[in-house]
Amino acid sequence: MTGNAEISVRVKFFAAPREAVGAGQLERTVPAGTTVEELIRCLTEEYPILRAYTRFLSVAVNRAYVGMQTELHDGDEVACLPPVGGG
Amino acid sequence: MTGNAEISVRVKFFAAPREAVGAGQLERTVPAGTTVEELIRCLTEEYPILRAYTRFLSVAVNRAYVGMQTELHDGDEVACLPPVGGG
Amino acid sequence: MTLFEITPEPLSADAVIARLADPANGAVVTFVGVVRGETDGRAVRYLEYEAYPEMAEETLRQVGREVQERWPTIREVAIHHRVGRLEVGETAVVIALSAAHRPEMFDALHYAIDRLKEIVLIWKKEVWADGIEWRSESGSPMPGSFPYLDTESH
Amino acid sequence: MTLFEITPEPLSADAVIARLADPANGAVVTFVGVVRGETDGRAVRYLEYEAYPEMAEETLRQVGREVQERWPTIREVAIHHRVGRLEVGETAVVIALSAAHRPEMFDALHYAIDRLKEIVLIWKKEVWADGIEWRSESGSPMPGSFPYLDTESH
Repeated sequence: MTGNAEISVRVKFFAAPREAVGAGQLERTVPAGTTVEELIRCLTEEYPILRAYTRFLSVAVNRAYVGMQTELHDGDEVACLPPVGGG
Repeated sequence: MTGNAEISVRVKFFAAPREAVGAGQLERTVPAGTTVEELIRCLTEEYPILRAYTRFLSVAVNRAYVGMQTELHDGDEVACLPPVGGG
Repeated sequence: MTLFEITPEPLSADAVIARLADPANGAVVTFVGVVRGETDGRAVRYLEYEAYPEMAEETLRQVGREVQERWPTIREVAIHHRVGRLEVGETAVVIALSAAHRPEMFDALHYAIDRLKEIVLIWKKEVWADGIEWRSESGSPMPGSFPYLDTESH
Repeated sequence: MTLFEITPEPLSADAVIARLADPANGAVVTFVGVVRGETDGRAVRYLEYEAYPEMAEETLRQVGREVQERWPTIREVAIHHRVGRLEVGETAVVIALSAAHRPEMFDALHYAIDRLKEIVLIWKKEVWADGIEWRSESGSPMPGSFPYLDTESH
């Protein structure tokens, strides 16, 4: 992480984790260079109930699936995606 | 065939043979004991154009498929059925 | 609520599906046969379908019975076939099957349309720009029926 | 003419089929998913479907692309999925495939609904008489996605 620069990201929740968090979308300011994994860990400290869901979540950044070590950038849309159930 | 007793049958045509005969339904009086095969032969003499179709026809009497040697009875509905083409 | 019907009226997939209405049935598959604009490379102007309605509706029911004998998980079958003059793009047939779960429905639907084309007492006249023809699915004798009459060989 | 759509409005098989309108397409198969009155023996009161619409419509398109890559004779694919509260008997999803001829359509339709349930970003909450549950088709991790996060193991 690069220190003092900060970025703003939008975090989206759906289905059970959305209800657990109590919001479909959060705005968070984090240090530049924060990874998906670090963001999720911060959110889990803020919302301990999320811990029940994190092992089931995939993450998409700007509507594309990404790995846990992906670095976030200013303005990113980070979607926390539980297993799907359409049809 | 038993001779003087006569029966009346209704003959139905569909699709190409209906157009060839020019009618969807005919009433014919034939000797009691006439078979399907004999009826069709009579009709073919009356409508020579039917000859082009007879080898493709199945016959149903009173809405059930029957064999060529089936004897007809008064009031029977005899349907001349070309190969089907639904769907 | 007629599950099996020969009708001169336009067909609707929604209407046929509605005949199946049963909340236990979670999945419905349908086959919709539409009049194509060409056959064997020739432009079709329109089609005329003709039926032997009393026997045709009974053979539609037979298709339904056969499907349910082969795939007992199929809950309901409905088949509507239109007759009369049909323009290109209009629907000639709708088959709908319902089941609580999906696995076998697709095979059952495939069977239903194949069998309909084989045994249901409906005939189709194709009217092209340059001619007409009564068409059968196979061009070959009707499966399952007795040997065809041949007055010339007697 | 939107072939792939996530919508809160009631669905119609006829409307989805109409999106495919092309006289060259003689056959259409559809899958219609209806809200069932029970799941695992428990009475369902209603369902709530929730989507990530922008990504869900893209994954619907992906399902369509996959179908056409695997079965090149499939001419068109349309998929509409409803979201929001759905009562028992209402339609949640309609998939329609068209082709000039029939042979491969049934496998393609089967593939499309299975794949939709695997990858499309839609979630379903079942509301029973005695409880609720967010359900996924498999209960297992989403195929094709990266290993799930597990903050407890780090």
